[in-house]
Amino acid sequence: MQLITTLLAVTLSAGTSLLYATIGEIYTERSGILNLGVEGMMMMGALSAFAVSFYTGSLFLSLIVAMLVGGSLALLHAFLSISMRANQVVSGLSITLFGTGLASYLGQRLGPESNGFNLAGMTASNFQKIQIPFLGDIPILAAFFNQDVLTYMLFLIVPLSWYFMYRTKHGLSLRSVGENPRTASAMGISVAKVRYLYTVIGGMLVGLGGAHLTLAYTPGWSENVTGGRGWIVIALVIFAGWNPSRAVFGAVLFGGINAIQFRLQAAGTMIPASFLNMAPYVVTVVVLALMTIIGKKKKGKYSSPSALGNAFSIEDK
Amino acid sequence: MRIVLEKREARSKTVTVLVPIISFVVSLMLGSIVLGLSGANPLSTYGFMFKGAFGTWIDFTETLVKAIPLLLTGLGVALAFKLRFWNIGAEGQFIWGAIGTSWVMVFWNFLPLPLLLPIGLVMGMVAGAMWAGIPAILKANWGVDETLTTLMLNYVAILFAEYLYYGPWRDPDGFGFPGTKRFPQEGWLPRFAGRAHYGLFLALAIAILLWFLLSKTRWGFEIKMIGKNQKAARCLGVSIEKSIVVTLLISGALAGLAGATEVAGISHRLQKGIDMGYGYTAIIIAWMAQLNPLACILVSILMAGLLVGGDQLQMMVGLPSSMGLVIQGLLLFPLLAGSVFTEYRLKIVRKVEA
Amino acid sequence: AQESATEAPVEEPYKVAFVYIGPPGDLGWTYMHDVGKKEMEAALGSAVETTLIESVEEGPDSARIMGQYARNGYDMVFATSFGYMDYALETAMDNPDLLVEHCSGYKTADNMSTYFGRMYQPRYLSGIVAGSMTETNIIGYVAAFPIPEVIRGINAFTLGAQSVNPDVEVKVVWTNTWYDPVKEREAAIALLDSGADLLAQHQDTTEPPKAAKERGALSIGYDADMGQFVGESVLCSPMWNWGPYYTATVKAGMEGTWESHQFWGGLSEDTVKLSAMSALVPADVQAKVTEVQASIVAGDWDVFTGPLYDQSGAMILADGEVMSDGDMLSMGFFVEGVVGTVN
Amino acid sequence: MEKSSVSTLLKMEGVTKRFPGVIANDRVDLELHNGEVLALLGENGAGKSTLMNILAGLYRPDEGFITIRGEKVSIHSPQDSMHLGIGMIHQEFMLVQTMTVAENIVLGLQDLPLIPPMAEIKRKIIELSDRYSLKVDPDRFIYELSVGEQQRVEILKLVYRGAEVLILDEPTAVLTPQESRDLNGIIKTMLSEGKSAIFITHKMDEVLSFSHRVQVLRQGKTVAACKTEGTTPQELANMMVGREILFKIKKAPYRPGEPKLILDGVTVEDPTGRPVLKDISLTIYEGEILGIAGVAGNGQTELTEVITGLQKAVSGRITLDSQDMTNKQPLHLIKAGMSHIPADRGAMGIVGDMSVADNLVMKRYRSEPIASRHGVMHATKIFGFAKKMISFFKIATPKPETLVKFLSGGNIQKTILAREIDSCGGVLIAVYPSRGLDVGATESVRNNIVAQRDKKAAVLLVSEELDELLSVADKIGVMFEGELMGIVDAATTNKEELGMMMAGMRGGNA
Ligand SMILES: Nc1ncnc2c1ncn2[C@@H]1O[C@H](COP(=O)(O)OP(=O)(O)OP(=O)(O)O)[C@@H](O)[C@H]1O
Ligand SMILES: Nc1ncnc2c1ncn2[C@@H]1O[C@H](COP(=O)(O)OP(=O)(O)OP(=O)(O)O)[C@@H](O)[C@H]1O
Ligand SMILES: [Mg+2]
Ligand SMILES: [Mg+2]
Repeated sequence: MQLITTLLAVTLSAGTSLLYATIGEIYTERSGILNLGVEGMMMMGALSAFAVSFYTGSLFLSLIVAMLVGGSLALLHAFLSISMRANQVVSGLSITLFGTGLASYLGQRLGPESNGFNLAGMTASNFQKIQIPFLGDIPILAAFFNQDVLTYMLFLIVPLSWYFMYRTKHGLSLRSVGENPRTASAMGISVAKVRYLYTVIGGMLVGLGGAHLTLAYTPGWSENVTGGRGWIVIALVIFAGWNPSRAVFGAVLFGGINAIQFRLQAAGTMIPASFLNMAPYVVTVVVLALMTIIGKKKKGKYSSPSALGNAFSIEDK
Repeated sequence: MRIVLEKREARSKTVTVLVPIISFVVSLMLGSIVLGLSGANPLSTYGFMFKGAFGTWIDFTETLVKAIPLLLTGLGVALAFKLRFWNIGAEGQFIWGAIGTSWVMVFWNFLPLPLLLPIGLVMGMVAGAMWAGIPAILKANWGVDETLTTLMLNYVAILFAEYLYYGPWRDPDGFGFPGTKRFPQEGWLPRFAGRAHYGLFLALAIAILLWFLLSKTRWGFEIKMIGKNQKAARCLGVSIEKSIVVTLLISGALAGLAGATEVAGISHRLQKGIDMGYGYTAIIIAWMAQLNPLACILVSILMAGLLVGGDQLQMMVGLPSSMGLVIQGLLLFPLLAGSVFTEYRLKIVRKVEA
Repeated sequence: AQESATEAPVEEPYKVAFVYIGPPGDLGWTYMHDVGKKEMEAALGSAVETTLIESVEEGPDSARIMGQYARNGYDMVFATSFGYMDYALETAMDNPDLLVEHCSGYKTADNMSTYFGRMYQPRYLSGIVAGSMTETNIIGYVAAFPIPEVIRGINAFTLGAQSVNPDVEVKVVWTNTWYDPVKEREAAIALLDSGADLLAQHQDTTEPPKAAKERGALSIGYDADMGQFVGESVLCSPMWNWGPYYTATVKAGMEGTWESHQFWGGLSEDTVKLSAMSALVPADVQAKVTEVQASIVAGDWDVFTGPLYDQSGAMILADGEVMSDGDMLSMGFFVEGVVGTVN
Repeated sequence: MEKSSVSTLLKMEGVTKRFPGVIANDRVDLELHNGEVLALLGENGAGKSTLMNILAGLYRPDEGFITIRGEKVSIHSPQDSMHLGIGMIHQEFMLVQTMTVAENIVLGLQDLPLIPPMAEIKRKIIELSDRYSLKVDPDRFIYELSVGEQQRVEILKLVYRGAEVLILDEPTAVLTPQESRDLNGIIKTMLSEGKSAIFITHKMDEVLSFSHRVQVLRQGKTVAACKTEGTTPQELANMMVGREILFKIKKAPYRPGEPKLILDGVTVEDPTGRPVLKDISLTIYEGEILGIAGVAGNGQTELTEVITGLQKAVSGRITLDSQDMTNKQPLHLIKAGMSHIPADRGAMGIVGDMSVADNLVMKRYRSEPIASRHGVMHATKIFGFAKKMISFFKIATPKPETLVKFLSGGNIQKTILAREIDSCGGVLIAVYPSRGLDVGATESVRNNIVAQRDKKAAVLLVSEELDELLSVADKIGVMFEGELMGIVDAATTNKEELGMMMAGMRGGNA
């Protein structure tokens, strides 16, 4: 029981930044835009949030800035792929190059003079874990109610995102644009507007995901803090079948396996560590494969938005 | 009044040539701003970058050294993308290629030495193909999303290679250092200038062959059909499952060959640091080349030049390595934005009209 | 620097390049090399001109970069990671005028030397601290890759801890990365969850000490004095101290006295050291550490002296037997008391 | 229905629209009066859909302007068009497959509250569907619906939005005769409520039965505009095509040869294991056209797909030229001489992003002379072949290199037909081959099919138009709920008998 509770607690806090970014990318991809710039946007979100917290001490402001920064990079991607009809894959990869590079560069320039202008190694105010009275004491549940504010916010963001996508007018437009832009356009929805909007919103959430890393999970700026997690996010979006509620399952599975494998190592298992370190990736592939094979009959529900990655113009047919 | 994009009647030749040039100039200007802000002299920086990549013959051979794996993985990725199979896994296939070749080189001591190289390279291709075969079969038979599987299998490949060279394949005479034994000299891919090895000509030949196959043969025609409308292709008698698997085996084999030439030509052993993200750069290369194998040649040489020249930012200008990434991104943005003008033109529409 | 140039038209400065595996901002391995480089610059002044390149993969690229330095007229290159070894040798062969200094390898040439530090010595000292201060007798060790250097460190650390606390158990978790803040933290938390109340590490970020601190646990740093960044919960850190070696080596190069060598400096050469200890460490423990340190420096005793048993209980060294440098350099087993596998 | 005072509701003047390589509309004028139905006629590719898409705000004209009730309006987007009370049913369905009927109906509505009150919306949909007798379940997903049901959703979308001007672009092209009749009834109801409509169709009876005026386009230009009264189908057809249309099939006498294609007790199941084709046995002889009648969704698609190797039979046997062909790969059947004109032409018949020329060789690229023995394809041979086919089958395309997706629906069908007829080696499976074709093209399709039969091919013709079956087929089988109700002689049967069988009564020699 205790073990499950700690595992869950660890997994939830490890999964928070992944989930923010995954939900963000789901918004973006639902509109038909594939943004492979997650890694770069996350990194910039992480850096800017920390820098602002370091200089102002305001966590709120840090989050706002992380969202603005993530959103701006996403806006660049939106401009290239929507207005300029550029290849979305390359545009996203370029955002990643640019974002990771710029974040690491600024990390070495924005710091205080006393530290050689380096931000690494500095401390700033950050989010602490807050235990919710009573709920935080019940086994299992304790895992959910012993987290930081950003994780608590997810308890709202996930269901709201699901509700937004499947139950509201804007969700309807969003899904239709990613699924069949021609129809959406004929029904009077501005495809470009919707795509711009959700690409930017997606970028903002990705920025928050980055912020969680430097303000809560591994407080402080360090080079390469995201360490390729942006790519895991891309995989989790697919795993989630573009559904925010299933994203939780993906993030928990991925993070959970990782937590378990480290614990197995600590317990002195004989399995080589390389294999244990592979486990999260292998399990994700196997689970996705099984879900696909078994779930074959449920047509279309968890498949990618049909128009994902394609530029749209009504006269293109 | 507003500005809209209007499709051109036909791709204009002059525009196709002019657009990349203008985009490139814009890229350089953007880069200048950033370089200037970080205290470097943009002009001399660009000079250093160019000289570093193309300035002397020996520098150029280093660019070629880098272009070989980029070209081979780029071709592999482009081939898979033609089929609309989103193979993000060239990195993992590359690593398996290196593993396969190393296996032959280190452990197949029963082979006559002259056979070491050819069989080693073939085994690298087989290993890469095998690694691409997993997602291909999952996709062909059950429709399992290949973006996820190929991406995740990259991590598995990297960790597996580490397991080998930190574990059972570790050189017993290497003082415990990670890495296999050095390959016998007979297994090395010969070099023709500096470190540039004959893998280059292999890669070039494959690019030309692939171009021919894709644009002139039944096989290429079928790949195009499947890529553009899978259902119709099936109706017309094309076996989708078989094509996906066969094509992906080839795609994986090309990435595998990249890994094979890298260990046989450059590192001469399996060790850390041979996987440098070529599999991801390959995606950029494939798209910049619009999936055309011949264009891949040029693009991968330019890309290699950019990477090699990028190091000059650190070596000659004293900027941190991260600036190299920033400049790469900045170079790509205008090129991306410009590509639209080869097919579209700007048109100014006045509101009054219906 | 400019003054001297105008006053005395001396010959060209001696040009030295550093090739780093990571960014100097990592606060770890590369950071300490960079500190050493700066010390050397301060010591030698305008007589040297230095440059650096960061984040160079331990692959084919490193040979190109070292080769380019040679062509650009550099006199000496420091290649600061073991994976550069073959490429460094290749560069040395191709460029006889270049002096190549490779960190942590074993291959040398007429113009190529290796240098490294006996980090196991301060690790043993930190083990004494850890063994004295753990209450659960479980110590977590976050480790990067199973190479002799890391294994040697774990063993030395464990021996140190056992020397004051025979019941101590050291649990090892491999992360398969030298540098990944998030992963290192997750490994650290797993260790804390499995009962460890003190963490040590062979990783290049400050995440394990930070994670330990958040859980109210203690830690031992590495690379740099991590207490500086994290606080008192970091009891001490085995540290690199490259300054003296870099200064001496470059000087030898300038004066033409450089000769090919294999340098493995320990506490006595000041290549490695133990940071100042945190106020949490009781005086008697500090005294014990000082005492052992003195005997190592004096050359009376070294860490891997028998009797020594491996994990399975098999005897490695008989009582009083001292391990050779060669065996230490290729160490591939865990000593008794370590929980974990060596691959 | 005649109005005494004619007031102009909508006017298009000098509208020109160019696409790369074609002028789809060339200075077209069009006028719609209050409360009238204007039939817009023209050959495939004449520019009808383009002109209407301009009204609907999908395309912007290059020249010309639009006035509504005498006021100049600018239609920049579908939104503008809707505000002006224009609603359009597009030629291809404008439905999001993965959303429900109700969601599709309210999609994009401006005054929809943030959280659409789905219960209320569904009630309103059910109310409307009762009023116009358009039966659909608002909770179903579009991909679960038959084509006819999807068309009903399109109409519900229109009425839900309360459009005043209805544009109907071939709404009945994909419907069964029964569905078409229902639909036409619905449209009449709507018109009786004072709406006006522009109606595009290739079916002359529909033109005559409820349009007031007709306007004919040819190659983007208006060639005629007149009152419907007083014209004949013959005249209209001639105006469209610019030549005499016979409405008559030239057909040699029925002289069947050897049995060619034999199905023996073939059963097919859907993925859930429900049988969708039950124990079908039939024989097609050389030189015979077997027509298959039946309401869509009764197993016709499965029947043709099991024959062409696209679906697996769970039991039974299929033989072609007395060789076992059960569950063989499509390629095997193609090599044995089978041609297939599929029902869903966009999805299965063509590769839209490849050129007309490429699409034309998609059956011939495997062998000489298009490809050499070693698999190398000859570009010049492809072009030569394509040019021949384009002129022979009168495919209207700017160039052979034009992407097929840019052709009009009718010309896409001609491209498929050309390829399949040309490569036919004894068996032709044609599913709704004249759907959406203009009268001229329909005539040529039918003649081509008959010509294959006259050349001793065995032809399976699935159609919903009894007239087509009666005039083209030699024998007619009727499908109902996956079973064959019987096979009757086309020469002796009549629509009543067929109608009874389509409703599930056995007949003929079943
Ligand atoms: N085939 C489909 N395509 C698109 N949307 C669908 C499809 N099937 C269901 N939906 C929508 O998806 C929403 C979510 O469905 P459902 O409630 O089954 O998923 P969930 O509960 O979020 O996820 P899970 O079932 O994995 O827990 C539903 O509200 C429905 O509108
Ligand atoms: N988006 C487009 N891009 C390029 N060409 C187009 C496009 N849409 C239509 N065309 C061309 O414009 C012409 C008119 O096409 P349109 O679809 O309006 O014909 P139509 O009269 O509706 O024919 P049908 O009866 O077959 O539906 C055709 O030549 C077609 O190829
Ligand atoms: Mg559910
Ligand atoms: Mg039309």
